[in-house]
Amino acid sequence: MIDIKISSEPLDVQSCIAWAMSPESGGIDVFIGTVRNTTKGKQVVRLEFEAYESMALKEMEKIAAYSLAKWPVHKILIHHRTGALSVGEIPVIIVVSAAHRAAAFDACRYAIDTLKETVPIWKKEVFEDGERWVAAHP
Amino acid sequence: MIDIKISSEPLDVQSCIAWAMSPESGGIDVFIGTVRNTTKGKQVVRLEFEAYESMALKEMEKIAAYSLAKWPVHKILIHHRTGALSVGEIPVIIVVSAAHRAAAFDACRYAIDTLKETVPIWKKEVFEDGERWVAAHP
Amino acid sequence: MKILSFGIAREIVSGPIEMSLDGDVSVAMLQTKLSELYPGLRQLSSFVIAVNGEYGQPERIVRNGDEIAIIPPVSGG
Amino acid sequence: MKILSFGIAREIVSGPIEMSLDGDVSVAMLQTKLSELYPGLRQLSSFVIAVNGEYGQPERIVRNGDEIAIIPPVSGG
Repeated sequence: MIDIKISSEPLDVQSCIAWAMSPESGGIDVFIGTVRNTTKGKQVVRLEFEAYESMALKEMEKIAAYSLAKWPVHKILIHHRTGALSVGEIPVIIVVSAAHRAAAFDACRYAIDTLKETVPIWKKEVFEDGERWVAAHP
Repeated sequence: MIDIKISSEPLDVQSCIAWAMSPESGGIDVFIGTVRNTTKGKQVVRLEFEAYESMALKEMEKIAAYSLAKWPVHKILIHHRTGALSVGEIPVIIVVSAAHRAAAFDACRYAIDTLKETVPIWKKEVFEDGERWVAAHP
Repeated sequence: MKILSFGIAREIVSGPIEMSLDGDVSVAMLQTKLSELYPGLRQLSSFVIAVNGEYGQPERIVRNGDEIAIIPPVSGG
Repeated sequence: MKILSFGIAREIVSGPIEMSLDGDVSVAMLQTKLSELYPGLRQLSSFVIAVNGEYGQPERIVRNGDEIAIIPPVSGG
Protein backbone atom coordinates (compact mmCIF):
# COMPACT_ATOMS: atom_id res chain seq x y z
CA MET A 1 0.00 0.00 0.00
CA ILE A 2 1.14 3.47 -0.90
CA ASP A 3 0.21 6.88 0.50
CA ILE A 4 1.65 9.90 -1.34
CA LYS A 5 0.82 13.51 -0.56
CA ILE A 6 2.02 17.03 -1.24
CA SER A 7 0.41 19.59 1.00
CA SER A 8 0.74 23.18 2.10
CA GLU A 9 -0.68 22.21 5.50
CA PRO A 10 1.52 20.96 8.39
CA LEU A 11 2.29 17.25 8.18
CA ASP A 12 0.91 15.10 10.98
CA VAL A 13 3.51 12.59 12.16
CA GLN A 14 1.14 10.68 14.39
CA SER A 15 -1.44 9.95 11.71
CA CYS A 16 1.27 9.03 9.19
CA ILE A 17 2.65 6.42 11.57
CA ALA A 18 -0.82 5.17 12.47
CA TRP A 19 -1.54 4.63 8.77
CA ALA A 20 1.56 2.47 8.35
CA MET A 21 1.04 0.22 11.36
CA SER A 22 -0.57 -3.14 10.80
CA PRO A 23 -0.83 -6.54 12.51
CA GLU A 24 1.48 -8.02 9.87
CA SER A 25 4.26 -5.52 10.56
CA GLY A 26 7.05 -6.01 13.05
CA GLY A 27 9.11 -2.95 12.27
CA ILE A 28 8.47 0.59 11.14
CA ASP A 29 11.12 3.04 10.08
CA VAL A 30 10.21 6.70 10.00
CA PHE A 31 12.27 9.50 8.54
CA ILE A 32 11.30 13.03 9.49
CA GLY A 33 13.02 15.95 7.85
CA THR A 34 13.00 19.12 9.93
CA VAL A 35 14.01 22.70 9.17
CA ARG A 36 17.39 23.38 10.68
CA ASN A 37 18.30 26.76 12.18
CA THR A 38 21.61 27.02 10.34
CA THR A 39 23.16 26.03 7.03
CA LYS A 40 26.88 26.33 6.48
CA GLY A 41 27.08 28.41 9.63
CA LYS A 42 24.45 30.92 8.52
CA GLN A 43 21.27 31.51 10.51
CA VAL A 44 18.15 30.36 8.62
CA VAL A 45 14.95 32.41 9.01
CA ARG A 46 12.74 30.04 7.03
CA LEU A 47 12.68 27.67 4.08
CA GLU A 48 10.33 28.06 1.13
CA PHE A 49 9.35 24.93 -0.75
CA GLU A 50 7.96 24.92 -4.26
CA ALA A 51 6.83 21.82 -6.16
CA TYR A 52 5.96 20.91 -9.71
CA GLU A 53 3.13 19.12 -8.09
CA SER A 54 1.74 16.81 -10.76
CA MET A 55 5.20 15.56 -11.67
CA ALA A 56 6.41 15.43 -8.07
CA LEU A 57 3.48 13.17 -7.14
CA LYS A 58 4.36 10.86 -10.05
CA GLU A 59 8.03 10.69 -9.02
CA MET A 60 7.09 10.04 -5.39
CA GLU A 61 4.74 7.29 -6.56
CA LYS A 62 7.60 5.72 -8.54
CA ILE A 63 9.83 5.71 -5.46
CA ALA A 64 7.12 4.04 -3.41
CA ALA A 65 6.30 1.47 -6.09
CA TYR A 66 9.95 0.61 -6.55
CA SER A 67 10.38 0.17 -2.79
CA LEU A 68 7.46 -2.23 -2.63
CA ALA A 69 8.90 -4.19 -5.55
CA LYS A 70 12.46 -4.32 -4.30
CA TRP A 71 12.04 -4.94 -0.56
CA PRO A 72 9.54 -7.04 1.41
CA VAL A 73 7.76 -4.02 2.84
CA HIS A 74 4.04 -3.69 3.51
CA LYS A 75 3.28 0.00 3.37
CA ILE A 76 5.11 3.14 2.38
CA LEU A 77 4.01 6.70 2.97
CA ILE A 78 5.74 9.78 1.54
CA HIS A 79 4.36 13.20 2.43
CA HIS A 80 6.01 16.47 1.45
CA ARG A 81 5.05 19.94 2.43
CA THR A 82 5.20 23.13 0.35
CA GLY A 83 5.20 26.80 1.21
CA ALA A 84 7.10 28.71 3.88
CA LEU A 85 8.35 26.65 6.84
CA SER A 86 9.93 27.94 10.04
CA VAL A 87 12.76 26.32 11.95
CA GLY A 88 11.59 23.06 13.53
CA GLU A 89 8.77 22.46 11.05
CA ILE A 90 8.58 19.29 8.97
CA PRO A 91 9.07 19.42 5.18
CA VAL A 92 9.04 15.67 4.66
CA ILE A 93 8.01 12.46 6.36
CA ILE A 94 8.53 8.93 5.11
CA VAL A 95 7.14 5.90 6.89
CA VAL A 96 7.82 2.30 5.90
CA SER A 97 6.41 -0.78 7.60
CA ALA A 98 7.66 -4.31 7.08
CA ALA A 99 7.60 -7.69 8.75
CA HIS A 100 11.31 -7.31 9.52
CA ARG A 101 13.29 -4.18 10.23
CA ALA A 102 16.06 -4.49 7.64
CA ALA A 103 13.64 -4.00 4.75
CA ALA A 104 11.99 -1.05 6.49
CA PHE A 105 15.35 0.69 7.03
CA ASP A 106 16.60 -0.02 3.51
CA ALA A 107 13.43 1.16 1.80
CA CYS A 108 13.07 4.27 3.96
CA ARG A 109 16.63 5.35 3.30
CA TYR A 110 16.29 4.62 -0.40
CA ALA A 111 13.11 6.68 -0.48
CA ILE A 112 14.55 9.83 1.10
CA ASP A 113 17.83 9.57 -0.84
CA THR A 114 15.96 9.19 -4.12
CA LEU A 115 13.39 11.85 -3.30
CA LYS A 116 16.21 14.34 -2.90
CA GLU A 117 17.58 13.37 -6.32
CA THR A 118 14.54 12.97 -8.52
CA VAL A 119 11.42 14.64 -7.12
CA PRO A 120 10.83 18.11 -8.61
CA ILE A 121 10.63 20.09 -5.39
CA TRP A 122 12.84 23.08 -4.63
CA LYS A 123 13.77 24.87 -1.47
CA LYS A 124 14.92 28.40 -0.99
CA GLU A 125 16.83 29.24 2.17
CA VAL A 126 15.87 32.63 3.52
CA PHE A 127 18.45 34.39 5.70
CA GLU A 128 18.33 37.72 7.54
CA ASP A 129 20.26 39.29 4.70
CA GLY A 130 19.29 37.39 1.59
CA GLU A 131 18.11 34.13 0.13
CA ARG A 132 19.41 31.21 -1.89
CA TRP A 133 17.93 28.36 -3.91
CA VAL A 134 19.59 25.24 -2.53
CA ALA A 135 21.88 23.32 -4.92
CA ALA A 136 21.08 25.64 -7.83
CA HIS A 137 24.63 26.78 -8.52
CA PRO A 138 27.90 24.85 -8.62
CA MET B 1 21.52 14.03 24.97
CA ILE B 2 20.27 10.61 25.94
CA ASP B 3 16.84 9.40 27.06
CA ILE B 4 16.63 5.75 28.18
CA LYS B 5 13.57 4.10 29.67
CA ILE B 6 12.14 0.71 30.49
CA SER B 7 8.47 0.82 31.30
CA SER B 8 5.48 -1.44 31.74
CA GLU B 9 3.24 1.36 30.44
CA PRO B 10 2.50 1.88 26.71
CA LEU B 11 5.22 3.84 24.91
CA ASP B 12 4.18 7.21 23.51
CA VAL B 13 5.59 7.68 20.01
CA GLN B 14 4.57 11.31 19.73
CA SER B 15 6.31 12.47 22.89
CA CYS B 16 9.43 10.44 22.05
CA ILE B 17 9.71 12.22 18.70
CA ALA B 18 8.95 15.60 20.25
CA TRP B 19 11.79 15.07 22.73
CA ALA B 20 14.28 14.40 19.91
CA MET B 21 13.38 17.37 17.71
CA SER B 22 15.51 20.47 17.99
CA PRO B 23 16.33 23.57 15.94
CA GLU B 24 19.81 22.14 15.24
CA SER B 25 18.44 18.94 13.74
CA GLY B 26 17.66 18.42 10.09
CA GLY B 27 16.82 14.73 10.16
CA ILE B 28 15.23 12.33 12.58
CA ASP B 29 15.12 8.59 12.16
CA VAL B 30 12.62 6.64 14.22
CA PHE B 31 12.44 2.91 14.59
CA ILE B 32 9.26 1.46 16.05
CA GLY B 33 9.04 -2.22 16.82
CA THR B 34 5.51 -3.61 16.79
CA VAL B 35 4.06 -6.95 17.82
CA ARG B 36 3.40 -8.99 14.71
CA ASN B 37 0.41 -11.33 14.43
CA THR B 38 2.42 -14.29 13.19
CA THR B 39 5.85 -15.80 13.60
CA LYS B 40 7.03 -18.58 11.31
CA GLY B 41 3.48 -18.95 10.12
CA LYS B 42 2.01 -19.40 13.61
CA GLN B 43 -0.63 -17.05 14.99
CA VAL B 44 0.67 -14.99 17.93
CA VAL B 45 -1.72 -14.21 20.78
CA ARG B 46 0.64 -11.93 22.67
CA LEU B 47 4.28 -11.36 23.55
CA GLU B 48 5.58 -11.20 27.10
CA PHE B 49 8.69 -9.15 27.76
CA GLU B 50 10.87 -9.54 30.80
CA ALA B 51 13.93 -7.40 31.59
CA TYR B 52 16.88 -7.54 33.95
CA GLU B 53 16.09 -3.93 34.40
CA SER B 54 19.14 -2.45 36.11
CA MET B 55 21.50 -4.15 33.67
CA ALA B 56 19.28 -3.49 30.65
CA LEU B 57 19.27 0.23 31.41
CA LYS B 58 23.08 0.18 31.61
CA GLU B 59 23.39 -1.65 28.28
CA MET B 60 20.92 0.72 26.62
CA GLU B 61 22.90 3.65 28.00
CA LYS B 62 26.07 2.17 26.48
CA ILE B 63 24.42 1.89 23.07
CA ALA B 64 23.28 5.50 23.25
CA ALA B 65 26.65 6.79 24.46
CA TYR B 66 28.50 4.88 21.73
CA SER B 67 26.13 6.29 19.08
CA LEU B 68 26.78 9.83 20.24
CA ALA B 69 30.52 9.19 20.17
CA LYS B 70 30.62 7.46 16.79
CA TRP B 71 28.18 9.54 14.70
CA PRO B 72 27.42 13.27 14.61
CA VAL B 73 24.00 12.87 16.20
CA HIS B 74 22.35 15.25 18.64
CA LYS B 75 19.92 13.16 20.63
CA ILE B 76 19.11 9.52 21.02
CA LEU B 77 16.14 8.00 22.79
CA ILE B 78 15.68 4.28 23.50
CA HIS B 79 12.49 3.17 25.24
CA HIS B 80 11.57 -0.46 25.80
CA ARG B 81 8.41 -1.86 27.21
CA THR B 82 7.94 -4.87 29.48
CA GLY B 83 4.98 -7.06 30.34
CA ALA B 84 2.32 -8.59 28.11
CA LEU B 85 1.79 -6.90 24.74
CA SER B 86 -0.94 -7.61 22.20
CA VAL B 87 -0.58 -7.60 18.44
CA GLY B 88 0.04 -4.06 17.18
CA GLU B 89 1.50 -2.78 20.45
CA ILE B 90 4.97 -1.26 20.62
CA PRO B 91 7.77 -3.05 22.50
CA VAL B 92 10.52 -0.67 21.46
CA ILE B 93 11.05 2.80 20.04
CA ILE B 94 14.34 4.40 19.09
CA VAL B 95 14.61 8.01 17.96
CA VAL B 96 17.79 9.65 16.71
CA SER B 97 18.14 13.26 15.62
CA ALA B 98 21.09 14.69 13.72
CA ALA B 99 22.00 17.64 11.54
CA HIS B 100 22.15 15.31 8.53
CA ARG B 101 20.15 12.19 7.84
CA ALA B 102 22.96 9.68 7.21
CA ALA B 103 24.13 9.83 10.82
CA ALA B 104 20.56 9.49 12.10
CA PHE B 105 19.93 6.39 9.98
CA ASP B 106 23.28 4.79 10.85
CA ALA B 107 22.95 5.38 14.58
CA CYS B 108 19.30 4.28 14.73
CA ARG B 109 20.03 1.04 12.92
CA TYR B 110 23.10 0.39 15.04
CA ALA B 111 21.02 0.98 18.16
CA ILE B 112 18.25 -1.50 17.36
CA ASP B 113 20.68 -4.12 15.99
CA THR B 114 22.83 -3.87 19.12
CA LEU B 115 19.87 -3.74 21.49
CA LYS B 116 18.73 -7.09 20.12
CA GLU B 117 22.18 -8.54 20.74
CA THR B 118 23.25 -7.15 24.09
CA VAL B 119 20.37 -5.80 26.16
CA PRO B 120 19.11 -8.33 28.72
CA ILE B 121 15.45 -8.37 27.75
CA TRP B 122 13.58 -11.52 26.80
CA LYS B 123 10.38 -12.17 24.93
CA LYS B 124 8.09 -15.13 25.11
CA GLU B 125 5.74 -15.76 22.21
CA VAL B 126 2.37 -16.96 23.38
CA PHE B 127 0.32 -18.98 20.87
CA GLU B 128 -3.16 -20.50 21.12
CA ASP B 129 -1.58 -23.85 21.94
CA GLY B 130 1.64 -23.07 23.76
CA GLU B 131 4.47 -20.65 24.25
CA ARG B 132 8.13 -20.23 23.40
CA TRP B 133 11.02 -18.08 24.62
CA VAL B 134 12.44 -16.51 21.46
CA ALA B 135 15.99 -17.55 20.48
CA ALA B 136 16.41 -19.69 23.60
CA HIS B 137 17.11 -22.95 21.84
CA PRO B 138 19.26 -23.76 18.80
CA MET C 1 3.70 25.72 -26.57
CA LYS C 2 3.72 26.90 -22.97
CA ILE C 3 6.85 26.19 -20.93
CA LEU C 4 6.59 25.89 -17.15
CA SER C 5 9.47 26.77 -14.90
CA PHE C 6 10.13 26.31 -11.21
CA GLY C 7 12.42 27.44 -8.41
CA ILE C 8 15.38 29.43 -9.59
CA ALA C 9 14.51 28.73 -13.23
CA ARG C 10 11.20 30.51 -12.71
CA GLU C 11 13.08 33.52 -11.37
CA ILE C 12 15.56 33.45 -14.27
CA VAL C 13 12.93 33.35 -17.04
CA SER C 14 10.70 35.70 -15.02
CA GLY C 15 7.27 35.03 -16.40
CA PRO C 16 5.57 32.47 -18.58
CA ILE C 17 7.26 31.33 -21.79
CA GLU C 18 5.31 30.81 -24.99
CA MET C 19 7.17 29.16 -27.86
CA SER C 20 6.05 27.70 -31.14
CA LEU C 21 7.88 24.78 -32.68
CA ASP C 22 8.92 24.51 -36.33
CA GLY C 23 9.59 20.96 -37.41
CA ASP C 24 11.03 18.28 -35.13
CA VAL C 25 12.52 19.73 -31.98
CA SER C 26 14.24 17.44 -29.50
CA VAL C 27 14.61 17.96 -25.76
CA ALA C 28 18.32 18.64 -26.32
CA MET C 29 17.57 21.28 -28.94
CA LEU C 30 15.04 22.89 -26.62
CA GLN C 31 17.64 23.00 -23.84
CA THR C 32 20.11 24.75 -26.15
CA LYS C 33 17.47 27.19 -27.32
CA LEU C 34 16.44 28.04 -23.75
CA SER C 35 20.07 28.54 -22.69
CA GLU C 36 20.46 31.05 -25.50
CA LEU C 37 17.29 32.92 -24.61
CA TYR C 38 18.00 32.86 -20.87
CA PRO C 39 21.75 32.85 -20.24
CA GLY C 40 21.08 32.64 -16.47
CA LEU C 41 20.15 28.97 -16.99
CA ARG C 42 23.75 28.24 -18.04
CA GLN C 43 24.98 29.28 -14.60
CA LEU C 44 22.98 26.52 -12.92
CA SER C 45 24.60 23.29 -11.76
CA SER C 46 22.31 21.63 -14.30
CA PHE C 47 18.85 21.91 -15.74
CA VAL C 48 16.72 19.36 -17.49
CA ILE C 49 13.47 19.35 -19.39
CA ALA C 50 10.39 17.45 -18.35
CA VAL C 51 7.83 16.46 -20.97
CA ASN C 52 4.32 15.75 -19.72
CA GLY C 53 5.58 15.32 -16.18
CA GLU C 54 8.40 12.88 -17.01
CA TYR C 55 12.10 13.55 -17.33
CA GLY C 56 12.75 13.95 -21.07
CA GLN C 57 15.53 11.97 -22.75
CA PRO C 58 17.69 14.33 -24.88
CA GLU C 59 16.62 12.77 -28.18
CA ARG C 60 12.91 12.85 -27.38
CA ILE C 61 10.89 14.94 -29.85
CA VAL C 62 8.54 17.42 -28.23
CA ARG C 63 5.24 18.39 -29.84
CA ASN C 64 2.93 21.34 -29.60
CA GLY C 65 0.51 20.46 -26.82
CA ASP C 66 3.12 18.69 -24.67
CA GLU C 67 3.50 20.07 -21.17
CA ILE C 68 7.13 21.21 -21.04
CA ALA C 69 8.88 22.25 -17.83
CA ILE C 70 12.33 23.57 -17.00
CA ILE C 71 13.66 21.61 -14.02
CA PRO C 72 16.60 23.23 -12.22
CA PRO C 73 18.53 21.14 -9.65
CA VAL C 74 15.95 19.70 -7.26
CA SER C 75 16.35 20.20 -3.52
CA GLY C 76 13.31 18.74 -1.80
CA GLY C 77 13.34 16.89 1.50
CA MET D 1 25.55 -15.50 47.12
CA LYS D 2 22.18 -15.01 45.45
CA ILE D 3 21.94 -15.80 41.74
CA LEU D 4 19.30 -14.06 39.66
CA SER D 5 17.85 -15.65 36.56
CA PHE D 6 15.62 -14.41 33.77
CA GLY D 7 13.47 -15.61 30.91
CA ILE D 8 13.82 -19.28 30.16
CA ALA D 9 16.68 -19.58 32.67
CA ARG D 10 14.31 -18.48 35.41
CA GLU D 11 11.93 -21.23 34.38
CA ILE D 12 14.73 -23.83 34.23
CA VAL D 13 16.15 -23.11 37.69
CA SER D 14 12.58 -22.53 39.02
CA GLY D 15 13.14 -20.41 42.07
CA PRO D 16 15.92 -18.36 43.63
CA ILE D 17 19.41 -19.85 43.83
CA GLU D 18 21.58 -19.43 46.90
CA MET D 19 25.20 -20.53 46.61
CA SER D 20 28.23 -20.03 48.78
CA LEU D 21 31.67 -19.77 47.25
CA ASP D 22 34.77 -21.57 48.53
CA GLY D 23 37.98 -19.96 47.37
CA ASP D 24 38.39 -18.23 44.00
CA VAL D 25 35.56 -19.03 41.62
CA SER D 26 35.65 -17.66 38.10
CA VAL D 27 32.69 -16.88 35.87
CA ALA D 28 33.62 -19.90 33.73
CA MET D 29 33.65 -22.19 36.78
CA LEU D 30 30.30 -20.82 37.86
CA GLN D 31 28.87 -21.53 34.41
CA THR D 32 30.08 -25.12 34.58
CA LYS D 33 28.71 -25.54 38.09
CA LEU D 34 25.30 -24.16 37.08
CA SER D 35 25.15 -26.42 34.00
CA GLU D 36 25.72 -29.39 36.26
CA LEU D 37 23.06 -28.34 38.75
CA TYR D 38 20.54 -27.38 36.05
CA PRO D 39 21.07 -29.52 32.95
CA GLY D 40 18.29 -27.59 31.17
CA LEU D 41 20.73 -24.69 30.81
CA ARG D 42 22.89 -26.86 28.53
CA GLN D 43 20.04 -27.09 26.03
CA LEU D 44 20.06 -23.32 25.50
CA SER D 45 21.69 -21.75 22.45
CA SER D 46 23.99 -20.09 24.98
CA PHE D 47 23.97 -18.60 28.44
CA VAL D 48 26.31 -16.16 30.06
CA ILE D 49 26.87 -14.79 33.52
CA ALA D 50 26.51 -11.16 34.47
CA VAL D 51 28.39 -9.82 37.47
CA ASN D 52 27.01 -6.66 39.06
CA GLY D 53 25.03 -5.87 35.93
CA GLU D 54 27.91 -6.28 33.44
CA TYR D 55 28.67 -9.21 31.19
CA GLY D 56 31.33 -11.27 33.02
CA GLN D 57 34.52 -12.31 31.25
CA PRO D 58 35.13 -16.07 31.75
CA GLU D 59 38.26 -15.53 33.87
CA ARG D 60 36.66 -12.93 36.14
CA ILE D 61 36.61 -13.96 39.80
CA VAL D 62 33.25 -13.58 41.51
CA ARG D 63 32.96 -12.71 45.19
CA ASN D 64 30.31 -13.17 47.83
CA GLY D 65 28.23 -10.03 47.64
CA ASP D 66 28.45 -9.70 43.88
CA GLU D 67 25.12 -9.61 42.07
CA ILE D 68 25.24 -12.63 39.79
CA ALA D 69 22.69 -13.27 37.03
CA ILE D 70 22.14 -16.05 34.51
CA ILE D 71 21.55 -14.47 31.11
CA PRO D 72 19.98 -16.79 28.52
CA PRO D 73 19.94 -15.66 24.85
CA VAL D 74 18.44 -12.17 24.82
CA SER D 75 15.50 -11.39 22.55
CA GLY D 76 14.40 -7.85 23.22
CA GLY D 77 13.18 -5.38 20.62
